[in-house]
Amino acid sequence: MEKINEFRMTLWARSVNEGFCRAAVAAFAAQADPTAEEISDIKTAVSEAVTNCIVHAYRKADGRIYLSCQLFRDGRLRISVRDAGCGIADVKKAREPLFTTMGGDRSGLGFSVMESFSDKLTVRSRVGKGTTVILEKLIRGRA
Amino acid sequence: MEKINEFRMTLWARSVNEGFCRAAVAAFAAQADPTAEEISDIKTAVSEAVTNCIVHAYRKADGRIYLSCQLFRDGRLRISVRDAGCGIADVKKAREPLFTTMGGDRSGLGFSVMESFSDKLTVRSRVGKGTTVILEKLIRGRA
Amino acid sequence: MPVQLTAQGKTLYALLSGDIDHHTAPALREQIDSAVTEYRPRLLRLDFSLVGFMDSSGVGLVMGRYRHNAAFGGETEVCGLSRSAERIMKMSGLNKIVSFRKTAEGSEGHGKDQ
Amino acid sequence: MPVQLTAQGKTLYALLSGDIDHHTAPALREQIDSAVTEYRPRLLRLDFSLVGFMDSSGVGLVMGRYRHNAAFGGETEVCGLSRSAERIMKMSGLNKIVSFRKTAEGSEGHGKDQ
Ligand SMILES: Nc1ncnc2c1ncn2[C@@H]1O[C@H](COP(=O)(O)OP(=O)(O)O)[C@@H](O)[C@H]1O
Ligand SMILES: Nc1ncnc2c1ncn2[C@@H]1O[C@H](COP(=O)(O)OP(=O)(O)O)[C@@H](O)[C@H]1O
Repeated sequence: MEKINEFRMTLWARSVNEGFCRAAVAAFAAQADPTAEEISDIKTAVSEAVTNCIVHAYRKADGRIYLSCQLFRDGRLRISVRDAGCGIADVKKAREPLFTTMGGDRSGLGFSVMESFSDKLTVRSRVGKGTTVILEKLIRGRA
Repeated sequence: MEKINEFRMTLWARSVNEGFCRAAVAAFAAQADPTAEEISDIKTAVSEAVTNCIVHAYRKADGRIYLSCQLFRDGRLRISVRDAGCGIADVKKAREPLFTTMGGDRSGLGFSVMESFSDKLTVRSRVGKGTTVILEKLIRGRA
Repeated sequence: MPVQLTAQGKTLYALLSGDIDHHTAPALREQIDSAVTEYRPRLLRLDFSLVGFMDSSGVGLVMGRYRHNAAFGGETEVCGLSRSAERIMKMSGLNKIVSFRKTAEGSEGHGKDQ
Repeated sequence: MPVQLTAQGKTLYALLSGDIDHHTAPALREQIDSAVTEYRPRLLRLDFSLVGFMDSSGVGLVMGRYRHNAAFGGETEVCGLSRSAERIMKMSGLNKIVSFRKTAEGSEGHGKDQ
């Protein structure tokens, strides 16, 4: 399927950028004329993926988030959120609902929310190398 | 002055991305709590710079826009809009109000607007290599 | 709908909305020009009250509509500009050939028919 | 102001607004907890009606407030969730320990004092 638009972004892994990433992806998705619900779903999934880079991948250290978006002719939006952080040893376990290595205010629902608010979630990770989360969402739109 | 946040973005030089770039920069600037007028000024200047990449740098050909933003502790926002397009032979002449090589619907006011809506405008260009426009704006904010 | 066109007597009223930039201007241009060609108004009033954003593409849009309408003998008037849009329009000198009003029902009295 | 706190009798009412995420949650948490510590309400009502966005950080926020308030013997209630926020809350099973209402003045009748 033909790609009709794309952007790639590198940004600092700081919590203030959680809202920025959501807004950037939402502004990019706008060209496909999404419904309010589709935009809200996309923002939710992106927020979880980006937050994980900040909270888990780099902990308190400085790091970069690599965010890219591709829009295809059929309305499919592909969002990639990558970090070069600590990586995940057991991705299957990490994806289980309520599983968290963090306790405190983390609910362990990040991956479950990404899965539930997108059409497809792919997670690739290598310990010590980093993690790539790919979210796909079909924008049916208002038309 | 200490840099407190930054992003770098590569995107396609297509007119649909004019609005996207404005929205992305506005969302980034939001962390400095700008006034509505400051945000509107920033969007206006960015829109002119990005449009020039699409209209002049690459004409109808495909190309990439390189957009980056840095925010400094004192509220200064530095926006760089770069293309790898045709370049500008005479930057001084190009910056004159109402000068345009395009006629039609272009007014020749792009650089004048960038200058008037930002605090500082820097233009570097090399024929056949491309153009970099740097916009600086101090966000005094609502505080 | 980025422009709503209403003909009233000899006046054609164009209520623009949304963002005006190089991406959105062509569709606005075409819609306004085809209405002008059809109605040949004595006055074309471009109302920017609902425009959320405008860059220098707005200058080309107004200038082009002024010319197209003038070719049929009509006058063009602009109203409802934001402070920022007015600043851009004034940089172009457009205000010397097109009259600017505060609002559609403005009391500034530049127009002939109010 | 992302949270507006009002004490009324034995009820502490927290009207949240804006975006709730990992970045904004800590300030909300602190403000609500310090009000709870001060007023020791019998009921803490978290109203999400004005929240524009919420991700799974909202679960931790509610869960933590439920625990903190329970430590003083108070109950916690949530209202005004968007469809999406409610979906997230339910994924956590929070609805089994905290009562969810449609609106602040809702007629679902889960609460004791209405
Ligand atoms: N980008 C990442 N880098 C390293 N570890 C991660 C990353 N994303 C998720 N994890 C691991 O997967 C676990 C589950 O993640 P998630 O479902 O988002 O829940 P939560 O963020 O609430 O812990 C995390 O606790 C963490 O151990
Ligand atoms: N990124 C660019 N690449 C190549 N040429 C450019 C670029 N930006 C501006 N120019 C040149 O400078 C001229 C003046 O630009 P500007 O003031 O923005 O007015 P306009 O875009 O209305 O022509 C343009 O007509 C063009 O010749």
